[in-house]
Amino acid sequence: MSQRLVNWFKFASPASFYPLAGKMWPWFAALGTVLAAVGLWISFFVAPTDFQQGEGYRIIFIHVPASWMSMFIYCVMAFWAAIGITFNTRLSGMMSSALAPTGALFAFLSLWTGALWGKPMWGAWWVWDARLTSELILFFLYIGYIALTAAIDDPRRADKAGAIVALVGVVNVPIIYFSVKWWNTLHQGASVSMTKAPTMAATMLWGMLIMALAFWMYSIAIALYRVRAIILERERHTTWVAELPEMQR
Amino acid sequence: MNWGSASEFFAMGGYGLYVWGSFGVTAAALLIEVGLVRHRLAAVRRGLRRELAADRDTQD
Amino acid sequence: MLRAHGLACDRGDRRLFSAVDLCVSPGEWLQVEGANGAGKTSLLRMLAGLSPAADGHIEWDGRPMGEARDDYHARLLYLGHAAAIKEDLSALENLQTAAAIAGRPLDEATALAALRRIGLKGREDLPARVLSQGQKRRVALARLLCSQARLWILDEPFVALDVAAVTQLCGILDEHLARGGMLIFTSHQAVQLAGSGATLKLSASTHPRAGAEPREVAA
Amino acid sequence: MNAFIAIVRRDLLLAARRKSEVFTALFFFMIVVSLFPLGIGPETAMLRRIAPGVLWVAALLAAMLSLNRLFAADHQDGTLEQMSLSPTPLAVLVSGKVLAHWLTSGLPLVLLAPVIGLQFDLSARALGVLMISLLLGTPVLSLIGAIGAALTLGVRGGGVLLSLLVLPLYIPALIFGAGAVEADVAGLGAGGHLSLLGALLALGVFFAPWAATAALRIALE
Repeated sequence: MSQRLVNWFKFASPASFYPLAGKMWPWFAALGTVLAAVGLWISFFVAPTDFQQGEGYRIIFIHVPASWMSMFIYCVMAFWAAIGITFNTRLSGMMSSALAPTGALFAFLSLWTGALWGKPMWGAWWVWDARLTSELILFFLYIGYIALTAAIDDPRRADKAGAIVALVGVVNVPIIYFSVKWWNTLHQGASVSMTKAPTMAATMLWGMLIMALAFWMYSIAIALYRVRAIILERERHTTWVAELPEMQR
Repeated sequence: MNWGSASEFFAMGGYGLYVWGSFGVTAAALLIEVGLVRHRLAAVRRGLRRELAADRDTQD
Repeated sequence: MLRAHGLACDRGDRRLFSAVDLCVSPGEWLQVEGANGAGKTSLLRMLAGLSPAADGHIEWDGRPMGEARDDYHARLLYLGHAAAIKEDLSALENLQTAAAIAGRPLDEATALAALRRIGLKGREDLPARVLSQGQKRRVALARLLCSQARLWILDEPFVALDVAAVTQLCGILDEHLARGGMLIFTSHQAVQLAGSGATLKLSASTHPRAGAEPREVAA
Repeated sequence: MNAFIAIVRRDLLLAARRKSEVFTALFFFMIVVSLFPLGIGPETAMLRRIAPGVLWVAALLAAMLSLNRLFAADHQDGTLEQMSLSPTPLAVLVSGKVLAHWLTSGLPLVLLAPVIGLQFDLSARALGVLMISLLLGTPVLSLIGAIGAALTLGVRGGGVLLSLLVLPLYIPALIFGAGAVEADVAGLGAGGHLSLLGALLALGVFFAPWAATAALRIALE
């Protein structure tokens, strides 16, 4: 047991994670590209035209996966935050801050594609639907995390403060979602039901799942790539950085 | 196959602006993100190499 | 008894000091010296348990600080650079709330007596904002008179005090030591104190991993 | 417990010595609320409809105003250090500070709201529900705000950052608080909303001091 713990903590040290991340990210990037190609092929050439929404519905092949990823990444950030607070590992804070911009990007894309889908379908760029509203708030939470960690100069302090924000946020996301949903049902008149066609074709589901997997692989790859930059920025003055092969030229 | 011709494909049954606006912005955003991170990593490495080279010079 | 071994302190990328050993037993004092930026305040905050040490460990009465923390804080009085004086409260109110926060409420008579002894007679009810710098310092030092803490950690207690006040403070410190109290303080000036004591000199180091020489400070 | 009471008493005393700060927040609340009829128009039916939301949003902003100073002064003059060295757990002392903050910023709003509500032609019954919703909801604002205030302590641009962090978290309180009054006006009964607000309050009392304490420890290191 203790042996296994020691191994985990070995990988949790930036010095050994830096080369590991360097070896791993190209694989995830390649996998992501292949999945994206398959996903796009399904979304445009396999999935049939929707009899109600015409071709416009094809936006959901990125809209839904982007929303899923934005929520999932926040949970992963909270997971790293909890690890960081419990075990006081340096790497977990770096992982959280490497994930945050990507999560914010997916939240933004979800809002953007949601608006572009909503305009032809409901005739409005924006409706105060529970999902859209909570996605917007999730985007604000990401921005808050990024702004706070950027405003604190000492990286260790920034990590700890960010960890608290991430954990407080993850407790609040479901509360916010249900409160907005409730608020929405109370104001029935103003809202448009966003429920999709009752029977979702299997090809549509597959397309969304594969696109979600592609986004997932992309997120892992970009987070590993970014964490390498973060590790170098923070460990600038250590001997292991000075001894890296790419620093010898 | 859903599409008879390339122009039909780009028109997206009249929803071209919305569909390509979504897929295009997503693709652009992801590419920009990759570019920014590449730039960040390269900048850190460049700065570090300079620092280390300066250290070596002073030691010699 | 407070004992520390191999303490180190980092600030940013720099290691301020390392391998600092110290030991203070009842009736003993320890003066921490060093140039500006050598880490005197950092060491004191570390010993008070306000900030974690980058390396090394601290023991209180033979128990590691992690498990002795509650008992330690119940017996510790720490006065930092900022004296925790509220400008809008009177000297008396300041003294009483500080004691209540520290878990040892003071009745008004004891508090008034302490303020009188420290030389604030007639100024007990003035808001701290109208007091001079030295008088504000005295309000903080009045806490020493009411304290039953075994260990006092004082950061620059002599700053902003006139000669008479310095003598008086030395007397208070001597009394504390004579009662079997312990004292750790920083000061730029040489101070004559009763009881046995030692001086710990912190030397600032610019190299990341080099630090102060390990030194034994014990009676 | 003694230390808890001492903290509450001291903060109330300090607020009493600086009355202007308390009154600034109150007048801010009144002015913001009075601006809405001027911006939207004086039709009574419309005002009655927007009143709960307007009052709640104004209460939220007024609560934000005083959050900046919740821990800043204590941090600056070293009191926070003394608090963290107290044998009483820091979370208990933080709860005391939050209670004092609510007593000086939230409670006055609760008492003032019915008077302001008259500007919007709310019925006596709706005013009662409004007061209860503020009574349950404003402590939640102080509790969540304490986390934000602790996190932004000593941080560059702390004030704006604080709003960015805290306002999204205020949304559930806003929805249930304003919703309670609306539901009552619509004849649906405010019970559900109010019990959800109570649940938020219970959750906040339980978790917020703990989170704020963890954040304060970061600032103290």
